Amino acid sequence: MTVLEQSGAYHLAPPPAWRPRRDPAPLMPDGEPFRLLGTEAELEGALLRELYGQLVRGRRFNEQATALTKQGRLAVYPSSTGQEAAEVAAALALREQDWLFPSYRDTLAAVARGLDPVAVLSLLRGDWHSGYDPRSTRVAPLSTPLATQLPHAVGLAHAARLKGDDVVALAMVGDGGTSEGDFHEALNFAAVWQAPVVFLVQNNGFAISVPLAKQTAAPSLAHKAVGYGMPGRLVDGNDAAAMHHVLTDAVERARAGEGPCLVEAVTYRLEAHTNADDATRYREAAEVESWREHDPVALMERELRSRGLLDDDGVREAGEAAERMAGDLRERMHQEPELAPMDLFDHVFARRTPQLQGQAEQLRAELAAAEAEHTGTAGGSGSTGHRTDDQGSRK
Amino acid sequence: MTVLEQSGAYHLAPPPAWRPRRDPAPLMPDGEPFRLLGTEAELEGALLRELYGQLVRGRRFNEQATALTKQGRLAVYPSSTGQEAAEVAAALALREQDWLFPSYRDTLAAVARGLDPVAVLSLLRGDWHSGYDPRSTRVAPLSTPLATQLPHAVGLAHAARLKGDDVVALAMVGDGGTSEGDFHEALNFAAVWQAPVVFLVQNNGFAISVPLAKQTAAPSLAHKAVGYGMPGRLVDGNDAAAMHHVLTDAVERARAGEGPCLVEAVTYRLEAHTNADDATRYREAAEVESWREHDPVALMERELRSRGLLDDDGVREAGEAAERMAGDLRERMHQEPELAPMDLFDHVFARRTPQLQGQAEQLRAELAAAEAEHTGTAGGSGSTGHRTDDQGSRK
Amino acid sequence: MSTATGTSSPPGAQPSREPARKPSTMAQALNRALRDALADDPDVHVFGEDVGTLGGVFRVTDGLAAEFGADRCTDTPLAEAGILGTAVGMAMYGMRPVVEMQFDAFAYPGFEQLVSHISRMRNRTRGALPMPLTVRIPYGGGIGGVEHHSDSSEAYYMATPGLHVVTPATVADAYGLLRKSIASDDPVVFLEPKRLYWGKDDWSPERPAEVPEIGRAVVRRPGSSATLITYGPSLPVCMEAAEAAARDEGLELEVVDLRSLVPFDEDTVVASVRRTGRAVVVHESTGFAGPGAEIAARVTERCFHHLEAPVLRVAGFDIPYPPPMLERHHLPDVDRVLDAVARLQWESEWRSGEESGGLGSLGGGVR
Amino acid sequence: MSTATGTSSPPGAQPSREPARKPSTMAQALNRALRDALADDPDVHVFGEDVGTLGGVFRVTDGLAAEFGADRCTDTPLAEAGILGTAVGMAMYGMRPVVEMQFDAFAYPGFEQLVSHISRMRNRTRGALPMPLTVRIPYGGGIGGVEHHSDSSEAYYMATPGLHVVTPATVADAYGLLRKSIASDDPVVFLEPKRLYWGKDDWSPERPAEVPEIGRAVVRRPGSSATLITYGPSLPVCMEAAEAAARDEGLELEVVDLRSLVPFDEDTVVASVRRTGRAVVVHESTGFAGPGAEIAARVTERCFHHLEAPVLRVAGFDIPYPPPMLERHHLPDVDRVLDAVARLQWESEWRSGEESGGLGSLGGGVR
Ligand SMILES: Cc1ncc(C[n+]2csc(CCOP(=O)(O)OP(=O)(O)O)c2C)c(N)n1
Ligand SMILES: Cc1ncc(C[n+]2csc(CCOP(=O)(O)OP(=O)(O)O)c2C)c(N)n1
Ligand SMILES: [Mg+2]
Ligand SMILES: [Mg+2]
Repeated sequence: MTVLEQSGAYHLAPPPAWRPRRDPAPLMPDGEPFRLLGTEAELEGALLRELYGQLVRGRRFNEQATALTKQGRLAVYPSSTGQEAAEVAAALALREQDWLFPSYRDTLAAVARGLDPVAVLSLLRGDWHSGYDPRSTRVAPLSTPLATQLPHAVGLAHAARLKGDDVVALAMVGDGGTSEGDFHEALNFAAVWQAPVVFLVQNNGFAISVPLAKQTAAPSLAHKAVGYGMPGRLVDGNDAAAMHHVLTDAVERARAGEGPCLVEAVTYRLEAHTNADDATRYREAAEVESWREHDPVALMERELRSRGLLDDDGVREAGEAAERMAGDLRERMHQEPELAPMDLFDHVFARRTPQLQGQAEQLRAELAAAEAEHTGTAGGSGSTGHRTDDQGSRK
Repeated sequence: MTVLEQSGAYHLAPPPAWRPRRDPAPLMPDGEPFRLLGTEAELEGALLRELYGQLVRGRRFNEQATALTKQGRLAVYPSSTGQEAAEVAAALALREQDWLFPSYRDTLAAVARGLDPVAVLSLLRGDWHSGYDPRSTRVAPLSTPLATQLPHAVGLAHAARLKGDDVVALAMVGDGGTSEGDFHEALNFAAVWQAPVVFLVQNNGFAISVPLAKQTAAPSLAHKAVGYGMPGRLVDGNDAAAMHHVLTDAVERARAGEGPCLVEAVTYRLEAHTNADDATRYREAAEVESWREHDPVALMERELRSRGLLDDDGVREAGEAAERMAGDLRERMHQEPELAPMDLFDHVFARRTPQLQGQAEQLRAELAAAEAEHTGTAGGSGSTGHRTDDQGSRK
Repeated sequence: MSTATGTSSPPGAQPSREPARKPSTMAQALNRALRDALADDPDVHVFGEDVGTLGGVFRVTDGLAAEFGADRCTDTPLAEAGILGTAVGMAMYGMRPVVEMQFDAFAYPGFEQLVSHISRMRNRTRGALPMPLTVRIPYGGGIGGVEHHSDSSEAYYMATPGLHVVTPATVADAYGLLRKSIASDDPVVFLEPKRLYWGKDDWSPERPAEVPEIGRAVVRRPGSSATLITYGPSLPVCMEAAEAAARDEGLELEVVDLRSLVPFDEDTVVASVRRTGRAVVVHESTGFAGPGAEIAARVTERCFHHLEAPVLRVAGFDIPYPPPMLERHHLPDVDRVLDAVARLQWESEWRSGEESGGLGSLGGGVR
Repeated sequence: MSTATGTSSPPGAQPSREPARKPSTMAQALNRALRDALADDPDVHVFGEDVGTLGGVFRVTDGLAAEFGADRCTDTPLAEAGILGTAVGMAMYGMRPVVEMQFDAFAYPGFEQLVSHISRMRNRTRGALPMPLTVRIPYGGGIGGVEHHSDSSEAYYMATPGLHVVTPATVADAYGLLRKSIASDDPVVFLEPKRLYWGKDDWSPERPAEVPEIGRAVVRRPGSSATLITYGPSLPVCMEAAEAAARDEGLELEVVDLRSLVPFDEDTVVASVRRTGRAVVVHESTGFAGPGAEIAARVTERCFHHLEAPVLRVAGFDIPYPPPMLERHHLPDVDRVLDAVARLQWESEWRSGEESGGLGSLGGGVR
């Protein structure tokens, strides 16, 4: 029996003998987002404290990264301020052998997973497209083309399953990304293959300027799951405990061979789309303010305090730890990255083609000539001809 | 207030004030395909008789077209034998001003709508890509790339609505086609825009050789509707009365401004995918046989007879009418189509570019030279040089 | 003065002696073109991601939704194939959709709709369903964009019969060509050079300059020594190179701005190259199988007997577009253009039967 | 005898003097290549639409699911972006996916995955995530296919840095090149000429011929008068034209089969053209911005001083692929190739300073 052999998919049979099909009821999301904070639920104190520490760090990380854009140290930063609970929970729900597939907004999830923040910021700093090794970190490159990373997660999880490896993939996408064809195809492949994948949609209310009401008419994004034959779960995305619970559940369910799952985290993007965006053009300050009252960091602090698990000292300590992380990041980001222009030719193919070899030699000669001019020595060998002073300096 | 202003789409509001969203319950398909034939339902005799006549014609049309492939008169024919009820109902559910968007398998729907069969068969005969005027017939060209016609239907219906015109678009697609990204994007646009479109999925059990169980794990294809916020309807696709009822309902609902709808017709492709396919490679004869007992033409005949609306004479008359249609088609298809090679250059753009003009002149010269050689006259002016006898005859 | 016949001033050129005009950016001129098209023709509809309330990420649609309403300038769901596919349907119903792809690489999800339908619908229906739609695509690099934000994708569209491919290089052309594109009954892929969006030029929105029909190149700078053939983002580079060559080498380079890649204005280009006998094609897109390949091949075929040297190409390297900090190494600049000009075999006339090829020594360096 | 160094017999060539081999079709050789790759490497996985139970609409995957199971040869849902996207993920996990796009035009829905990920993942990750995957695409016309079933889409893939583009023209190469493509650590777009699928050749599945690494062209027929540069479906046309030219005109045409468009074997092509001094590029794809543009431009640049006439192109017209009953008017055939050869200015040596271009009179007819 192959791993592809399905249970659950409905087989067509001739009417009038219409066979019972997969029951849609268990696939349906609840009517309200699932919550734990502020409820009577029993919660593990250690987990709550760990989540709190991560949330504080995460918030500080977002602030620091945004500050780095103002200092010209990052080309751009799409902040996840307000979404830290979902980011952190995504990282923590995975085991070491599992894979994370973040979108361009999910720097924080990668950092919370333990990756070097400087490496994770490569894309946004602009020194290279991706700065860490996906194989050793089990974090795919931050994906810029929306929803395109979702089928990658399905393929990887499927491949691991075929090899008999215990690996779950968690793939992140925004509310806007759910409108892309790739979202649809990925979820369908995952369900047909029963691949161990968890799809996490962060519904933060906007795709740049476009509000959810212009993106979908669905009862919720989680309801899309039904059409693929997988369960849909609706969660308060600002409740880190609820996020952690639902995601861990979905991941372990996938690990157990019960197939994929779609989780919608209802949250809100407190900052603009990126530092380059002006959010006042498309939304009211009052709306933003109303969400600040539901801030994921504040919610967790309140919960911990009310449960007697946190006091002012604890808050200060968490803040200081975050500050150290931020200071370290700031310092390292203020060092100029080492740039290797010849890298441009070295990874296009396993081996440079003759054409790329020629182009690499051309650039090397140009760089040598510019260097020679710069240092005042006579034009280096391999000069490629005419070069005026100010033009030379532009290379 | 613009036509784009939505009712029903859910607006994001900050938790804890989770606003009531669109209720998913009315969007859910029934557990069993809707049926009318063989039930106690009151049915209009005239409608049943009209449907019967069309079914008999449709079956005969499919047989004739398949025969034409064997005689080399059609390049290929994807038969809708077994699916005549859905094809015919799709055509009859529309009013004159409405548009039909057929797929490559839906020749019959276009013919049932009243188009000249010879014109509809152009694509499959191979004399041109499409043989009728979509504007005057309000039938879009038969679409070959799967699901790509669905967003066209949405755009057209939306445009008509913006212009204040009373137009509904009905778009047809197969079960396989629902896996394409374009299916997803089209349904989502339609729901967000509340465009007057009806999507009809003919679930005929297979996408070429791939059975439904490898295509989806959903409870039914109709369940996909929920994730877009439109109603999903499941119908016995071989019950022409049920198909006509559900489609007419969906079309009139769309016309009334209540938005799009997804209808899944559960049916079966009795023939191979096309005349070039060998269906014995991927399905059992027994399965095909079991569906023959649920043949849409036979079902309707049985119903009419049991209601006393049809006797042997009626059956014979319907058969003879179909035979006349088939004979006429056969005769006309045995005439060589008029080919106009210069058409190749005339419709690429509104005006030929200079480059196309040059290429058209080249072909004209070649054709003249070939003609001259053929008729034995000396090489025509504009001969383009070397031309051996047998090569010349190949043009 | 900017006129219809192609003397509109390129960025950095001399100010005209006409009554003073307000400096305007290319983005503003494009915005004006959309506004005027919406005002003139009720069938024009603008839609795409963030084009409504926000006015587009480059603000090219700024104010249009406010002025014409959300039905004429519409924010769509985030799905490029859906945008192009619904545009097909709207065009089928007689509308004149103008859609925006947010960035070059984000047009790829709609590639099938573009290639399999938009480019072929007229042909498929023997003219019954023309596709009078315009697909605006910001393209090219030089703006420090992260991956997928700086592609030069024009080769894909050029290789697709049935599409017109238009790209402005000046503020005046931006207005004029976009108006002509929207008015065209054929589908136009309208490529907007991102790094020229904010380039200013004297230009009057009150008396916007007309341009000739789509498909006409223009000589931006006359010259007799060699021809630089270029378009869009590389025009300023070529103009600067021509200035430098005149100043430093006494060479008079003629600069041809193609303005439209399809239709390709063979007459203007061929006339120039036949006159100068030497040519360099300059563009940002990768060289291999890029736009310059067609241009060089075609020009060579038509001008073979007039050429003193092979037509050379200065293009982006054959690599994925680099990250922001390395893009300056990739983009063709004045130096590379002048290097290529220097390789146009000025020293020696060609001799029939010569044994070793003059370029053989450059090996793979030929791009 | 078919050997690794490129003398494998093209369709219609003399039978070898080796011990008799069973005639085999290209489809059979491709099937054998897949089978041997699956047998040799457990990381090879074949998937796509109808490739399993049915064995593919062209039967290229016939029997593989039965032999290797549905996990190694898998029918997928009907979604090309999904197929390519999941292949990316499988390659990320160290597998070697071989996917089939059912027809040329049906690869377009996956264009974004191909261009934005498959071609760039290695580069993006500085080599950490190579993409050892093969995308098999049946391409080209001549089989009476209805619209969307006969595209020649190679120009799109050539213009995408990071992809290899390979296409066999003989039975032996079909096997050898597919094996090399699957074994390659880089993504290969493997273009299978549909109309050669059923072409038979002497070829032994027991001792299948090896080919050199991807990126090596081969001279299929030596000649000294002029070079025909071609690949895939146009090779038989060129071989036939060369026979006719020898028979009727006493011209000895050299025929170069490129076998891979990327990497492009400049050395082999340039050596041939420098020897013959004249060249025609022949392919089915549309001419404008087609593969021949790059080939002509590059060859001209490298061989300028050896050329007696401009490099000409014989290609499909710049139109959407015609319907079955008209395709014969579109496809380059022996006559068109010989017409182009006749235009290679045999009568006159090139004269420096000549006033009017030899091709000027052809006007727009230049393709
Ligand atoms: C295929 C594609 N189209 C367009 C874009 C441009 N773009 C970048 S982010 C964005 C909005 C994404 O919204 P959402 O998915 O909700 O994620 P969020 O930014 O809210 O995290 C858009 C349109 C893109 N990156 N990829
Ligand atoms: C985009 C695209 N991919 C692949 C194909 C090739 N193809 C033609 S029909 C078909 C199966 C379609 O199945 P389904 O949608 O169920 O329709 P049916 O043939 O059963 O009517 C396939 C794969 C195509 N036409 N378009
Ligand atoms: Mg969002
Ligand atoms: Mg089907």
